[in-house]
Amino acid sequence: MKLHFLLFLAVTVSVPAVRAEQPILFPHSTHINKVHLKCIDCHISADTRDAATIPGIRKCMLCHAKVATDKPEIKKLAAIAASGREIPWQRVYGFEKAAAVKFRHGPHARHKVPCATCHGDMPNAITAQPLVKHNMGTCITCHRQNNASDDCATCHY
Amino acid sequence: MAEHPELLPYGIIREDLFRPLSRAGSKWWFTVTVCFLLVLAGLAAWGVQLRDGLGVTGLNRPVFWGLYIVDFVFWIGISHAGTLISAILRLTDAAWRKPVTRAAEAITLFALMIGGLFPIIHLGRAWFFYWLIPYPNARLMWPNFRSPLVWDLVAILTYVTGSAIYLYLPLIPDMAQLGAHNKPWRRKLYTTLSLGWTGSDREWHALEMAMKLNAVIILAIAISVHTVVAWDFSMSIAPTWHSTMFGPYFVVGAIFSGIGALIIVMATLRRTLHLENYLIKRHFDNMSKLMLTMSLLWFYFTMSEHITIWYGNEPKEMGVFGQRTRGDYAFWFWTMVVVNFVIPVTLLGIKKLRSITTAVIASFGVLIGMWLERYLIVVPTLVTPRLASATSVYSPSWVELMITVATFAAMILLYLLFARLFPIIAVWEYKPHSPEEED
Amino acid sequence: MPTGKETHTDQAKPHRWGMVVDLDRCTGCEACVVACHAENNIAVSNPEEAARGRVNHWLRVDRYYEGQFPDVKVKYRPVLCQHCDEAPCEPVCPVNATYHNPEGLNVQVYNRCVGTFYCANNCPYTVRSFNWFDPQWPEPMQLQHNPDVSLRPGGVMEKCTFCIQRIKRVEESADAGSRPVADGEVQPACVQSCPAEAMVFGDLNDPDSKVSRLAGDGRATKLMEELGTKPKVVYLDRAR
Amino acid sequence: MERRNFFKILSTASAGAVATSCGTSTDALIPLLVPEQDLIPGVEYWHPSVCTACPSGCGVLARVMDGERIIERISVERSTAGKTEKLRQRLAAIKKLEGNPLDHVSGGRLCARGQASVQSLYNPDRLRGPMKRSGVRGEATFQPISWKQAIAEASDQLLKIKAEAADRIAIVTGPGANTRTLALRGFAKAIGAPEPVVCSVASWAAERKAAELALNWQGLPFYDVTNARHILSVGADFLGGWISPVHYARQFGAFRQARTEIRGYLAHAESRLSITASAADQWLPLKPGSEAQFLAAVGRILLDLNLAPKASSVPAGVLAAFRGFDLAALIAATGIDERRLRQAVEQLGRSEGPLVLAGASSIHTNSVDAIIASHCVNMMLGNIGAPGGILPPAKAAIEPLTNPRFAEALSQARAIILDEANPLYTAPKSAHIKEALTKAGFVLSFATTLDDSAAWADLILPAHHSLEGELAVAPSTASRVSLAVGGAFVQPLYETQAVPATLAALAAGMNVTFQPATAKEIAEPLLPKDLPWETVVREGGFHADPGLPSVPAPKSKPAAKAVSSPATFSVNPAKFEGDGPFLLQPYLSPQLHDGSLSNLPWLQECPDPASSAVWSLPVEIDPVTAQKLGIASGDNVKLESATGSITVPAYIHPGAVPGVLSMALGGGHQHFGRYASGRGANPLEILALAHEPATGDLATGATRVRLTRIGPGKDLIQYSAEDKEERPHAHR
Amino acid sequence: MFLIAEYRSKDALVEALLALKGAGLTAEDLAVFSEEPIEFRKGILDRHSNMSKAAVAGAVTLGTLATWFVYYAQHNYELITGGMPIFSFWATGIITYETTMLGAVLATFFWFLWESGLIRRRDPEAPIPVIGPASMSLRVKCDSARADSFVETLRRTGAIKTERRGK
Repeated sequence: MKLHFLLFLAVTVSVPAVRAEQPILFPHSTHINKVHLKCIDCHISADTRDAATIPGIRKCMLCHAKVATDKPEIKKLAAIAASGREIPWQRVYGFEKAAAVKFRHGPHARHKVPCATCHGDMPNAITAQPLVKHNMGTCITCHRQNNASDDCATCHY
Repeated sequence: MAEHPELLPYGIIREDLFRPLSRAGSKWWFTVTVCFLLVLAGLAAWGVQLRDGLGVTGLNRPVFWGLYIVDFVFWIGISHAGTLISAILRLTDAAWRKPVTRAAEAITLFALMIGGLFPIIHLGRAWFFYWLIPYPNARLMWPNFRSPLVWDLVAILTYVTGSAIYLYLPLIPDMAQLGAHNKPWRRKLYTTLSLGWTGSDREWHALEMAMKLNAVIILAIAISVHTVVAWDFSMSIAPTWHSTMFGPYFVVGAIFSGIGALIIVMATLRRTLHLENYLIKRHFDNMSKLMLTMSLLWFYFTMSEHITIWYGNEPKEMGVFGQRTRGDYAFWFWTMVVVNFVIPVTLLGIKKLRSITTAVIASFGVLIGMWLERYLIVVPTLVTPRLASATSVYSPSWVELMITVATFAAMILLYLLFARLFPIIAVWEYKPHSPEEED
Repeated sequence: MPTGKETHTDQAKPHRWGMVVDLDRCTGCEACVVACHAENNIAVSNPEEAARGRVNHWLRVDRYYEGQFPDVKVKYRPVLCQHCDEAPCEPVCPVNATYHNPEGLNVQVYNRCVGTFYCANNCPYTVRSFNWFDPQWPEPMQLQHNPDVSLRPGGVMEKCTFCIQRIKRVEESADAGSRPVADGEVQPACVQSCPAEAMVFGDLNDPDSKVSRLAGDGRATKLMEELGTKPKVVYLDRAR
Repeated sequence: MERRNFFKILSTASAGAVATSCGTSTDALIPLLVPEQDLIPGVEYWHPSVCTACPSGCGVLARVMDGERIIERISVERSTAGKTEKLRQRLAAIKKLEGNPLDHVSGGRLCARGQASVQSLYNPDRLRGPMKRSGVRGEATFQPISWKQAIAEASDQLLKIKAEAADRIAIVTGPGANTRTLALRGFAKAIGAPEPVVCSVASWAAERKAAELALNWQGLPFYDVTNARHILSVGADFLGGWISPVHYARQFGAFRQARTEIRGYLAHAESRLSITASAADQWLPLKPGSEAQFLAAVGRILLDLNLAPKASSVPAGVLAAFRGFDLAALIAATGIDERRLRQAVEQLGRSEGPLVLAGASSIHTNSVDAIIASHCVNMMLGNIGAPGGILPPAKAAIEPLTNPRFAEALSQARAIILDEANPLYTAPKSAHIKEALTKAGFVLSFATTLDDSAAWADLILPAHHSLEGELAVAPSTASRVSLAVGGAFVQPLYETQAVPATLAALAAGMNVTFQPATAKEIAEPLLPKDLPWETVVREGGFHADPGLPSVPAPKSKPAAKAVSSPATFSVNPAKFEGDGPFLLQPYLSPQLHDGSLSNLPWLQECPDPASSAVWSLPVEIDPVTAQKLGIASGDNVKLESATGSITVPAYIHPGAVPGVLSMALGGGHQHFGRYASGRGANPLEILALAHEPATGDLATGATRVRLTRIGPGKDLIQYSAEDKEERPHAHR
Repeated sequence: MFLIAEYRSKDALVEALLALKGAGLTAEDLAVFSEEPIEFRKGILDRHSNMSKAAVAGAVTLGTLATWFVYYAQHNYELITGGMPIFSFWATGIITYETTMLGAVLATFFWFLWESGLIRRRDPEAPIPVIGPASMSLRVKCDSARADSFVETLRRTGAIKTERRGK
């Protein structure tokens, strides 16, 4: 089994990460370490629902209508908010359509999988980046280690 | 003199057999061009299929297998011409085999290369065919080794490897001799491929040893390969496919069609390469007898297969049986019986009628008949599924036909190229025998 | 021979999903057919493809006429994947795209499928259907797509899943509430739609479930049971 | 039905955050700010609504989740201002309809047509906004126009015509009883136009009329199939296309297998092997139009055998009429073997819970006679108002429109308003609809998709899909006061408008006071005090308990004024028009209904239960006739009546009644989107203009036709061609 | 020191070989070159071969490896299909068989390359005689001290041409 894990690491490590260009340099670190927000304060349904959700611009503006309005990134934010649009965040993790895979945050949160397992050290990161490389091997290995089902139909249907 | 080509002066033999390598007529170029264009057209058709999806074929529910699988089984069958026949002849040390073996072995390799493509062509997502191969991957998944298709993959890979080696080994001494060719690229090709053959007795000894061993092994592989192909069908529970007899039935059919192909190839080589002194009537006579035997065997199996279905009178099987013998496929079924049995037995069984021409005619018939046999195994069963409501009809689309035609063209093309690059008859095997050693 | 996999997890799956179709109730109205399409994002073909036998239904209603006028009888039988315990389609798949899961479902993993068609050929019920082309959904038809069900690309096999997405939803909500899945809580789309309530779905492992009780009915038969496929769809014959 | 499903009904009121796009690709399209703020990807909401695929009024639950569509709009960004840009828009989308378990009609179940109505909401051929004719009328060339302009133009035109001849404004609609019907009726009244006419082959006028005449009941009688033990159904394909298929199929399931020890027995007499006949334990193939004779014979035999325990409740004159019938002649008229018929009647009479259920799936010139006869037989059996019998209809929450004389109305109309009606398709050529549409001064349509008749409109003001707007529907059959309501819970896809709102706008433009009633206004007077409107909305409607005062008590003794004497109760022979040897019997397709659902690919691809045909519907020919004429399945044949001919594929139906050519409706649309236009043929087209005299309804089964083989064709596409279970290849 | 002698007749060659062996040379010191294989009776120029053993060893190795691999792979991701067991020798038999055969083929081939000396020049200094059609060359490896006597032997047995090479 260990041999296998190494094999898949060898395969995956060689894949370069695609860095997404985010429209605003959102510092997760500031919000978490300084403002002491929790992940689910913004990603509100990450612990219960399928999708974690990304907060809408109005949520940002709840604070940033007043807070730190002079910073350049916040100005960008305000400009977008004024245009009545949403922030065109780039997706960081996602499955290809052809992968036919269903990932649900809820069960993972319920079974106390830390966010960092899949999302990496976001609390110290600036903007959302794929800090952890995901592929089927990642899921399977974790599932096996945690005695979760590795039945294909757990995710593929 | 012509009765014993091996008694010809060695120098003449060499010259005769090496001559085709250096001379190409306009006919050769014409045929190569036509075949090449046909192969291109086939590739284009495949391109269309890859782009649009398998919907461009005539397949439907429930006829999920069609021409591609028919072609697959047919070509794998043809591949038995070679190695199997050559191995049998080599092991029995039939002296007349010498001009036949390499021609036969080449058929095997090319037919396998072509036949092996079909399972990929017929895939819904052909670009993922490598998922059948067990290799460590990020998905931590392995193929299902219980599937006959994985057996097929292993069997065909083994057979291709074995056949290639089996064809290659006796080519080494010939290529060593051709190393002195006047064209530089050819010289390089031949010397590289001959691996520095010196002609020492140690090499000869090892070669003969390897050939003998390989002949035994390849025989075992060849039989297993077509058995496994047969099991693709008989492992399923579709009516009339689920037959314990399919293994030997397919092997017999394969050898049968293989001989047909070989006779045609031999006759063509004889005519076009002017090898009348080497491929003599005795060869055709012997091959005809072999084919006659296989025809009788084939008939025995076919009858045995069908009479058990008829007698058993199991409704679902009778549906297929009825389709074949008096339904939509009756014409083709009876055509098959005629060309596979009536014609060969008449033409080759009656000594007076047996000649090179009749052998070729019978062979063409057998090729058609054996192709039909595969069609009649694959399609009528699928159009007559167990639940009547799922019944359907099947007629191949232009894409399937084009690809089928292209594979025949590819076979001819490969063969023409091979015959231009390598002596089609093993020259060194015409070693001067002293009369007392002659059997 | 073992028939179930011993999972190396501590989540023992207690369910074994099965269905009962009461042919005495079934009217052949085909509500289930459309319900299945609506639930499972099944591609719609077109007349040309339909004429070539390329219509995809995960669930079809077989119809057979018996007898001569005026004593004609019609037999309707909804045929869906029977989720055989020993499914002939499964061992033949070279890439394990179809296999048996711990809950007794015959699963088709679309993204693993390479399209050998072997499973479909080996299915005695002919319930597998193939995506001959990439399915087309003219705008805005995609709005109807059920996000719980994958959209299958061209070149892969598909079939009835017993609406596994619904099973998953219920199991998950049961898990979240730390309660067992109640009988009748999971309803595949066909079962839910059937006006005559001819279809019943449930856990065959639970002897008190409605489906288990009905499966023990005297009218119970299984389709082509003689093939040894051990189907999990039970038909209750029409009472005569 | 498990009430558990009810808990799925949630409101979206809970607070949530705006969730941005969860698309699968990382393209740079900017998601719009969506009003559906509470949409969380993967979370489902269930909203009650009503299915309007047919007038049964099934309460449904719509599963709403987030969806995404691409829209084009003019950019407002400074850099790209003025250019059209493609945007991905997130919006609440209906994923599926299920029956509403609280609804008494659907009971949580739904038929194929209901399931498919989502597809009419997301049909790619829906009209995007108001359209104005740009070419010659009937050419179907239109150009977009703004709502403001459209309303102005329409009200101008209507105002002009109203001033000249208000009584020549024809409003044509469907048979439903809903807020839309009510609005049309109110609008007609407000502008002084005559009451809207109904153009439909599924308005069940004969059933209504017969109930009124025989039992003095207003509305469609409610058959308590569940509690019956032995049903003899006559002429009513109640599991297929009759009044409320979901409701009756639910009852049928229970009738068959819900009771321990008791299994309901169904005998079905119809001139077609419909799906009801298929489900029946016994099928009595009637000659078309002989339902009245058959029922008369049933009554007579019951009386003869003393199996009519409540014969005394039948008016004496009627009883005498029954006794006076020439039984032999009646039986001969039905075409059924006498022994078999007598046996069937005896079985019915000896049953502990007999019920006769009659209707007119195929309307004949004597359909009302037949149904009246059935009511009389039920009276004899003591079934009126009894459990397992025939229950009186509740007071309709919304009165349906019943005037079926659309042909007359149209022929003299100066202005025509089309709503939920497609007279060019539903009426035969002989009704001269095309001429009327050509002649009219102004044609206005509220069609959601360009259909055959809307193609002749001057102006199309597309209506919302019924799932997009607020709606209340009175179910077509109910024994309690019922109303199914649906709120607006998804954003309309296009620039469409609900019909009541359009009518209000038109009225305003015409300076007429008219305010359409809302669902709440309709429902509130009917509601018991303890049932607030909010609860009704959340539950998708209400069903008054039988004890409530708003429900009329079942009449113990019907005032059967119409059937009190033999002079008014008669069993007339059905009349047929034309001179061909075959009777054409168009019927409501189990999938496509009356053709109004032909543009839904799910239904087009759902195999026809009779022929397994998809994408086209064949004419069903019996094997003997087919052999005589050399017709094989799939051949093209010509059906020729006195008024026209159509070419259709033939299907050799092993259960077809000899001499009867049945054909399902649904094909033959000239204009109806990409999935229906130009496919198949419409049998209604060649019908003779015969009417059921008591109702004025079009008699759909009264046309004689000639049948000729044209040659092999490719139009019959069957999902499964094999009709027999056993293979033809026997042991030989 | 190498001696090279050309012969035209097989009998003469055989005689030479016998004479040289009689003079104490072993088969290892002798090599015959020809354009076609020459068959010698037993005892004249025997060449020992382990090819069959190699083939068997290759067969057993690959067959066993493949079977083990299948066993491992099937247990690595246990998927039940069609009620079949996770691993069964029945269903794996084909793969075992084919890979066994593949092992034999490959072992034979590589053993051939090895044993024939094609990929392994046994004696890099040894000269390779040029041979023509119908001629045979005999190469003798010997001490230069005894070379003269061997040349004599070769000539006596009918060598057309003799040559000395190397030291």
